[in-house]
Amino acid sequence: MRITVRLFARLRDIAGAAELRRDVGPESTIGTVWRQLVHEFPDFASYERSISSAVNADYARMDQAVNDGDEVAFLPPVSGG
Amino acid sequence: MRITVRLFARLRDIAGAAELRRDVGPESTIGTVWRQLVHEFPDFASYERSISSAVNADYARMDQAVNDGDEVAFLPPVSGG
Amino acid sequence: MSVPLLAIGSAPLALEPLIAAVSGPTEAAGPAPGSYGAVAAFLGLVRNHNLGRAVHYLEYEAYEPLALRAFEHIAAETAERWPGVRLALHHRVGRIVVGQASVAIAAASAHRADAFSACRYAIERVKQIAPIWKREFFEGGDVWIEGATADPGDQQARAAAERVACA
Amino acid sequence: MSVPLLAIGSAPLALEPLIAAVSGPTEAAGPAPGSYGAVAAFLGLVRNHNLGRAVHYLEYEAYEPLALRAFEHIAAETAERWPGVRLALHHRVGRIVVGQASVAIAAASAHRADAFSACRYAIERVKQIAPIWKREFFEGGDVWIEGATADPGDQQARAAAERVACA
Repeated sequence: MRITVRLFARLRDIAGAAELRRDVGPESTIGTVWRQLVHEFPDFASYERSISSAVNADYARMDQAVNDGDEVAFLPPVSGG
Repeated sequence: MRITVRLFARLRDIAGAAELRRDVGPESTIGTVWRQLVHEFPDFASYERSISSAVNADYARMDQAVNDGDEVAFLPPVSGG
Repeated sequence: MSVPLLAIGSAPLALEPLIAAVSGPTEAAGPAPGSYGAVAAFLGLVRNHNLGRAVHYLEYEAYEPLALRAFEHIAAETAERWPGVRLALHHRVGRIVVGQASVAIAAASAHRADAFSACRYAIERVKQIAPIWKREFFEGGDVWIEGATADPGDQQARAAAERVACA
Repeated sequence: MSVPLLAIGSAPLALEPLIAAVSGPTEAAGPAPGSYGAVAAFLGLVRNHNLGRAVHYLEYEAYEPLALRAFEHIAAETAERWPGVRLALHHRVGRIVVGQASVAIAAASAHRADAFSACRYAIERVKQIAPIWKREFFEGGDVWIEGATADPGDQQARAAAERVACA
């Protein structure tokens, strides 16, 4: 199945893109998608313990399943305010 | 000597005037002036423990001496804000 | 358009001019423009109810020269306790109807903790020591509201204000 | 002129519209006009220095739909913790120069304690969970600022925000 990945701030800089389309296997979770991206962009690895995520613009945990067509976002530590 | 007394809020209502001229004896303190006013306006007595005072638009304690021409103000409990 | 940091008068209050006054460019002796990262502000509004009474309006009166001294006193206390904070404090007098502001305060600081604390401290101290009185005109009558005995030297009151300011 | 209570966008921020939004007449379901006695407000400004660096400007980016959800989440938490408080929260994105505001918050309440606490709580929570990032452009370079791991379910973070809010 095919998903959209949204990347922000330094993750976007590392990947060189704000949005990616990626194919993922059945029964994938957000964590699966993340590990696939770490493989593709080794510099993502330093965010292993500080990343958070969202699916379809709602907060989600890394063990949440993803579905075809989902928008999966990875959020480096935030600095609003 | 002659002083000006400034009264505010309910003290002003009780006395029926915002400003009074009064003669006081030599070596009078603010407390002397106050007791003279309590004699004149018995309803002032209920403010005995809650009154504060000022001389010439600066905070002052009741034992402070007053001088000829001073403006002595009596402040009932405040309620600004 | 520039407003004084400390003022008392009968004109309606707005917060923007106070915010500009505390966070904008300062006099030569002050910090450089842009050194403040936070402004905390407060507006006290006339409520339509108090102690179960339906309030029509309030009338504030002040001993104005002493009230300005009280504000200076409060600004000095604030500067002593939170160095680097700039405070603006305006109080309105006269008739103030429901929904309108009686007091406006703004505190600018490098960081938000000090801005919040200084702003809160200032309103507590206004209520403790400023020679200002409100008369409440409610459904069926009117009454002078009497709060705190004004004593700027009362260290217990000052400590209570600092506690409430979460300092 | 009426503004939404919660918003994110690139226009300059001002506090007056937020104050009007929280303290003015409410929808049918809300409290009657005039039931608020206090508004506490906050402006976050871009500082000219950070960590010893001379800052030129900041660029904020946000995951906007999730940021709005985060603001709704913060408003709901605030309403749960301080019933009767009405909160407005606007965040700016894009380039923001020194002295301008990146975030504006207003909280109206019957009494000042709740207004101050809710306002302070809201800015703490924005910094903890809103999907917003700032890139600092300083003398000699630029850097993404990375703060807190965004987790709205982290009860320790929430408790820390309540503590700081002096609740």
